[in-house]
Amino acid sequence: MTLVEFIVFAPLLAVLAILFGSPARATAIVAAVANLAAAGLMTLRFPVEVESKGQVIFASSRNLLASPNLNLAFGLDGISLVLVILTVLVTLAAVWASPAEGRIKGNVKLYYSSSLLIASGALGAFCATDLFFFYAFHELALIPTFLMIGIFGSGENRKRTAWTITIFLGVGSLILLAGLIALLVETGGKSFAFADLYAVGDKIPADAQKNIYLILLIGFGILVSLFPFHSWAPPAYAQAPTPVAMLHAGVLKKFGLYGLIRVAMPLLPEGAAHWQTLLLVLLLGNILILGLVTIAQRRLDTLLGYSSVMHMGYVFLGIASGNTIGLHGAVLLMFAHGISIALLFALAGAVRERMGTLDMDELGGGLAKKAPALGLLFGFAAFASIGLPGFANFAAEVMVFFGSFQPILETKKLGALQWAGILSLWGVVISAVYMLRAYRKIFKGPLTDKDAKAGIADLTLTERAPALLLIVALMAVGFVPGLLLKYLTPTLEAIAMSLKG
Amino acid sequence: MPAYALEIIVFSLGLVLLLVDAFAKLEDKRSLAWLGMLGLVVVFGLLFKVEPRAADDANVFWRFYSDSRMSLFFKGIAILSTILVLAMAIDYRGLIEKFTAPAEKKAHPQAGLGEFFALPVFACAGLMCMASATNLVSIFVSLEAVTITFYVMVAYMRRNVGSLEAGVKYLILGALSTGFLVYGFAWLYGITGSMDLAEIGAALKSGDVSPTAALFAFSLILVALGFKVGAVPFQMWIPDVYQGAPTPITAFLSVGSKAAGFIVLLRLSAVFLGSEAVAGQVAMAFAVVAGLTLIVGNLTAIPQSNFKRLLAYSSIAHAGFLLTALAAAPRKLEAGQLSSATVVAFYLGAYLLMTLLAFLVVGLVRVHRDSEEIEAYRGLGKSSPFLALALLIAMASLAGVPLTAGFFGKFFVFQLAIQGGHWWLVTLAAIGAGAGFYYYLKVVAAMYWDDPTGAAAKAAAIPVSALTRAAVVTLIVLIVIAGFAPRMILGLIG
Amino acid sequence: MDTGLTLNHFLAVSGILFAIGLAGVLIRRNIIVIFMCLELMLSAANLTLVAFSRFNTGANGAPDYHGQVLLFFIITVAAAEVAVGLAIIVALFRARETTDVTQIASMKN
Amino acid sequence: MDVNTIAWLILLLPLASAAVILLGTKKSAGISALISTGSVIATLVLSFLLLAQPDTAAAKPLQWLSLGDFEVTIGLKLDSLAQGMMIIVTGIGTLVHVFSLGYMHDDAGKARFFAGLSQFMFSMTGIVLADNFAMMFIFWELVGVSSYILIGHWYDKDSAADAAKKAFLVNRIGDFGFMIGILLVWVLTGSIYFDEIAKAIGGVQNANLLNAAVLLVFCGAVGKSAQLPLHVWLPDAMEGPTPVSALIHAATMVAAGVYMLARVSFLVGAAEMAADTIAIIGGATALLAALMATQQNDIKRVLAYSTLSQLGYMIMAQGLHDGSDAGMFHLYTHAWFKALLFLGSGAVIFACHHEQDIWKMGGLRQKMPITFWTFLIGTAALIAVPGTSGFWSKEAILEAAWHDHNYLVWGLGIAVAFLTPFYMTRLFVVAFLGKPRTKDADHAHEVSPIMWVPLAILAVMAVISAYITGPLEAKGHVAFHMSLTAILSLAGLVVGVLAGWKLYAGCDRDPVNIKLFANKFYLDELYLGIVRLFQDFVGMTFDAVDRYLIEPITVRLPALAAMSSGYVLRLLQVGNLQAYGFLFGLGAVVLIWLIVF
Repeated sequence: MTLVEFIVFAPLLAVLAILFGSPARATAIVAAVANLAAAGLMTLRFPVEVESKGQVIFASSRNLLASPNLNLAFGLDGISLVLVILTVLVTLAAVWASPAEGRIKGNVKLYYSSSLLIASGALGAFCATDLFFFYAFHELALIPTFLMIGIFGSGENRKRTAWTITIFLGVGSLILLAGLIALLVETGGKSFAFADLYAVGDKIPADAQKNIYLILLIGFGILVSLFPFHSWAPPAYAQAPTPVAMLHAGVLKKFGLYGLIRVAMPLLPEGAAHWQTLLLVLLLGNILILGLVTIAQRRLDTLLGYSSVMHMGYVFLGIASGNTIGLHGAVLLMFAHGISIALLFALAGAVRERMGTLDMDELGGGLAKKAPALGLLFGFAAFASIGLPGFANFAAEVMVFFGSFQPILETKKLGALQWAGILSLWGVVISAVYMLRAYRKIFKGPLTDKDAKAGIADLTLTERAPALLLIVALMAVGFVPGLLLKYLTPTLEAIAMSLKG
Repeated sequence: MPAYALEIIVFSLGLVLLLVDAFAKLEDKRSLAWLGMLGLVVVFGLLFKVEPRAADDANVFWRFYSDSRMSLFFKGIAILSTILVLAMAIDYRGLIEKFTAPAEKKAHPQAGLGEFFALPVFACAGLMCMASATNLVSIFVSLEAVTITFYVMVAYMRRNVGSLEAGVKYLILGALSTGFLVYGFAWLYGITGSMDLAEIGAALKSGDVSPTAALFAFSLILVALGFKVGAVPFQMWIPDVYQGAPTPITAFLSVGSKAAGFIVLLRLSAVFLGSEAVAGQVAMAFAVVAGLTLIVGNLTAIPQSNFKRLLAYSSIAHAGFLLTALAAAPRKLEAGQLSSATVVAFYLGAYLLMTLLAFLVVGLVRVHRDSEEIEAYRGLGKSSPFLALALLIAMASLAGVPLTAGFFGKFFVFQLAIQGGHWWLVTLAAIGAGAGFYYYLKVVAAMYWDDPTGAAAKAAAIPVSALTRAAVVTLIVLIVIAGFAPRMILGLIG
Repeated sequence: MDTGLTLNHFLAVSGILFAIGLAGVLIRRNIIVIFMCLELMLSAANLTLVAFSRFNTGANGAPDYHGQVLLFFIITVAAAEVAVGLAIIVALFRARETTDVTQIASMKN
Repeated sequence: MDVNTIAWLILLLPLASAAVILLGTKKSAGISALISTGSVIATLVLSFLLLAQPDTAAAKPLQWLSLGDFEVTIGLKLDSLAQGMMIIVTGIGTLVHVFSLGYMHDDAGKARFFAGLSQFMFSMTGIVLADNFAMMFIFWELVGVSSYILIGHWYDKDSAADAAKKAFLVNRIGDFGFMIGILLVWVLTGSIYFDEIAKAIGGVQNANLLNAAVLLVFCGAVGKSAQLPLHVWLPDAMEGPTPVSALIHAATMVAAGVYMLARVSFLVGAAEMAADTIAIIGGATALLAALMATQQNDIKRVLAYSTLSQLGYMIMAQGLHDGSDAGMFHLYTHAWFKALLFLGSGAVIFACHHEQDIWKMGGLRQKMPITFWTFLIGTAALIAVPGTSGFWSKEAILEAAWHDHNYLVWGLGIAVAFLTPFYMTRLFVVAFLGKPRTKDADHAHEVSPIMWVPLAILAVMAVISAYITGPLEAKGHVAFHMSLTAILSLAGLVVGVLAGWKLYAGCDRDPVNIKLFANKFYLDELYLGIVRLFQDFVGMTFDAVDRYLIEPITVRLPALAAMSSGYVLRLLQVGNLQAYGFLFGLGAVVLIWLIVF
């Protein structure tokens, strides 16, 4: 068993253990810590110089079917490694930030198992080097999410929300599946292995590339909440229990972006070029239209939900630029956004637990007086998410923007990509507006309803730990982006090369 | 041992059960079911010991009998589903007794129970024959043997109006389809001059046969077999019959009967698809029927509130996916490609696992909660977590969630359809599968989201016998393993 | 013996017979009559089989007996079907006291 | 110590101090304050050491981002411009820290306050020493956050919390342009490093794009240095503790825009149209802010508008041909005397129990003699009394405008020269002279030495700084030529002071009432309207579109379609055997017809 296999299956084993009576919270934390350790070990042993396109490290493969060639195959390239680190960090934080067993009203086993299943699904999808399992693992999260929102979600509409996210993502996955199969058929349909796909991928005719890329863009787009396929996301994140919101918004949503970078773009470069303008228009929808929608939100949870959707626009911008800088920015932003949104949801969960609501008008304000640590950590999270230097988000966004201008270094003529970059930059202002407004409304200002808030306690140490873990990760990468970038460069350069044609 | 020995053994087993029931004066007739299961388990084991037909074996059987891997696979499906149906029947016996016990006070309460355990074994023998039939006559006879047995089994609860109504509906429409079948067979025989499928295929291929007549025969046969597998517009019987029949029989119908219907459809369609002159029309017909079936099956399932009826529509929906595979049958198979037949067989294998798992739970809930409405499943996640988990996995697999057996089936079907360029069928299938997420998860939502209401609120956990527990665990494990490694099933097909 | 009858005559008659049977099934309300019409459809098939059997002569001029074999099976199966079918219909009549198929619709939608 | 150590220590000491306070000594305010003050004193010493370095000095860079050709480093440029600016920053920083030890002595958030100051020192140092645009942008943003934290130090006051938010957001708008500008410069010259851009700038062909790029870079300065139309945040920023106003919102941070333009003066010089625009915006800001200052009653706000006005001068200079040095010179002198004025006002406010309305003061001359005299010196420097530092630097700017033949800008500058003495005289007369008008003013007494010693030092600097320009020697020096400009500005001084004296001596309330000026030309209201439009109206509209159009189309409509077709289709299942038979037959006939024909 390789480390990668361990990391994918450890949460599943933990689920089995929980099912057979092992204490849920302890088991989940042990599994998450073990995964973190394994991920750390892999990072240390990951060679920075990876030579060829599609090369993966720690590869393992178990043949399941000879014809067509189907393998339970895992391995890491640079992108996977970064996303695995993201996943294990967020998983640990999510499990940790889950309420203690006594405070969960309902099936404790289900609560913790669901988080672990979502984590395992994400890890499997990021590590798989076989198209089939790449797709299949992602779906592992579908039913746990459905159950968790339906049972433990907050708000009266939680059932409708659970249905919406499940059906929407289910249909999105089906569209994606159709696209992936079409891709498979175009490559001969004999093998699911990424390596085999890359080997024949260049020969797909241009027309087929365009059609398939469009299907994949829509399919992946739905999973990433690309405008206008985003309606499932904000209410789902708002109403999901904290660990699910953290894992879903932080980690799982990155799958679609990962898929675009890892599968769609290298195999369908002409398709990517052909639909670039469409993607630019849609991502501006994410950033500008949904950014303004975010401003109009009156509840912290939907605000965070929309903000998470909005920020996807920047990742898409990096992807649309298709050059090394932009792609690095995109992947780093996936990491940074994942951590920061998970952090925000964790802290929002803490606020909800204390105040019983996340409606900003009802919350009143001045919470920082009663819970200074919560206020401070939320401030960190808010500033991280609006891209303050020192946090990984800033480095990533800067690269995305430089990436969008890089193609005209020679011509010096502004094109669609650059205009999109300029307009997207306005989103930086928008996100500052809504984040600071929320921070101001909830934490700053005079303390209202003093009596009602008399019993509000600050974060306990258990609650602080996951937040600190995430903040440290964000700042470490923010100060030294090279920590992660060095792993990405070989992989992304190869992809950027294939896009150039 | 040649393959046909198995049918003989199973048939004899059925006779033995009848005789024991008649003469042994059993106090508890469950032992009949145990005996039947034991016998079938042995036969299932023998399935792996079958010796292929020797080249010089001129036994008359081989003139209408095939022992291909595919046939053996479908025999396996028949035997397995019969075993599980018998297991279910044991749990279900209370209801059978209630609706069949003789009116006289002194009569044994199980007086009407014996045949309920014997008849499935006969049906199994018929299904096994169908799996191997390669001749119009043997197809017809084995098909009817199965169908008539099912008439009896569906209407078995003779004091229950629902069961009787189901029986009558099945009887009339089944007989109607038989009429179409034999008329079609007559024409097929007439234009090709043979009863043997291989010879018929050769005749059609040769081009001496009028394509119009051939298509006429095909359409009659399609009507009849469409009825058997539940293809739209011949699906009307399915919801009512599934709902009315005793639950183990519903399970049997939806797995065994459907599987047998498909192997016959596969065999016959191969004959027509082999002929250039008619293949286009035949594929078109399949595509139309598949599209209709996908839409009607999946969409009509959405508003259902009775779980058995929902499973009936789901059965129609799955027929839609299977027909899609037939419609998208590649003309020329390339290396590394799965044929339609393989895909259908795999799909049915996976379908067996998940459907029987679902029906196992349905039967138990019917017995202990006295209801088949989805309402009755509220709170099952709390009161009977084991059964709820089993049903959750069954539903996930039926919905086609990856890493379950059901997903691979759908995956292969999509692959065939996309390979064939049938994009509108793909679209309909995607819509159908999307709707599937809704109606399957509806049950899951009831089990886990909702608190039980009414009588169910006070009900204790549903007791699960060791046999049922073993069956449930086995099915769960198989569903998950097949979800990772389809070779488990594909390897059997060959 | 040449009666001037060709295969087409037989096929036409059997086709009409089949259509009559089908129409009966669709139109009549009495379940017993419907059942009889179903038997009529089987007879139509039988007639077709015999006709083909008679006109598909082999090399030696003898009829092709395969068709007649199927015919006998059909007759046998039909008998079994009637036996079972009538039993069910009787049971239903006891329970519902009607033979009108339009009255049998407790399960729907 | 070698240059590397010195430079990196200057940058990192304040960061370390902030981190230590945040992570460790947060609980003990006294120690935190000492750590912070210690670090700034150390950096002041180090900055003096830095003066010994040659103009070409640079510290070994640290790599931050590296992707093939694209590299962003944290590199320290230690030329004389940076050296001089460091003296200003750390010098005033030290004095403000010391002053704060007294001013914030009893504040509950003292530790937080000093951590914020240290963080600001770190960020500001980063801007000063940056050798490339990306690094400058990083610290640019960090400075914004420091300012946010410090303005909102008393965050439980609504006005402070709002002012902090406003400052950050308005700056973000400027940064939006700044970032695009950086990107365009990068595209045009292929580099983000100042040295390389300077080399490549001659080869840039596309004049339009270059103008656009420079103007967009200038947007950053508009935000940070509070120029029109983004000036609105600075007066509100006075909600912060007064030492913060002195350090950040008068002497250093707001000057960052000017410093940045000076840093890239070669860029501005290459873009004619952009340069003209910069000069005009600077001049307009100077004039409008001065007009607004004439009608303010809050002592800090008067000073804030005067800061705006002086910043307008400096920006104006940056847009002038050969004016950059004059602008930097003014920045240098202004930093001292404006810090002095702010700290002086802080002492006044402290003494009057946090009373800021000048009409509620009066008669402080007797109560607080040291503050009075130092404030007088500061005022003299600001209104450019000949001999004080402010006189020399302002003359330099006005001369530069004259020599550039940019008469519009020159005219604006001269007009401001008339207004500045007027409103400063008004402030001084009302606050310090006459009789105490309230109890608070009556009970005021001189502040403790820890607060007045910095005032004294600054007062000295306010006079002599123009004569000891040190590393900035090249930027400006004391030289007087009789010219039209000089005559007019001296006339302005006399007229302004006399008018102020005449109007305000002995008044108890404002005899002049110009609503337009008092209400800042209603610009805040206008902006509030625009923000409302976007935040509330457009946001709500899109929200409604999202909620009632996109969501239904993508979610509810398909769901409804599937559900309703399900309900329709189930109606086909009538349950009647005859109907089934009929459908069966119909289906069979249609299918046969379809297949056969």
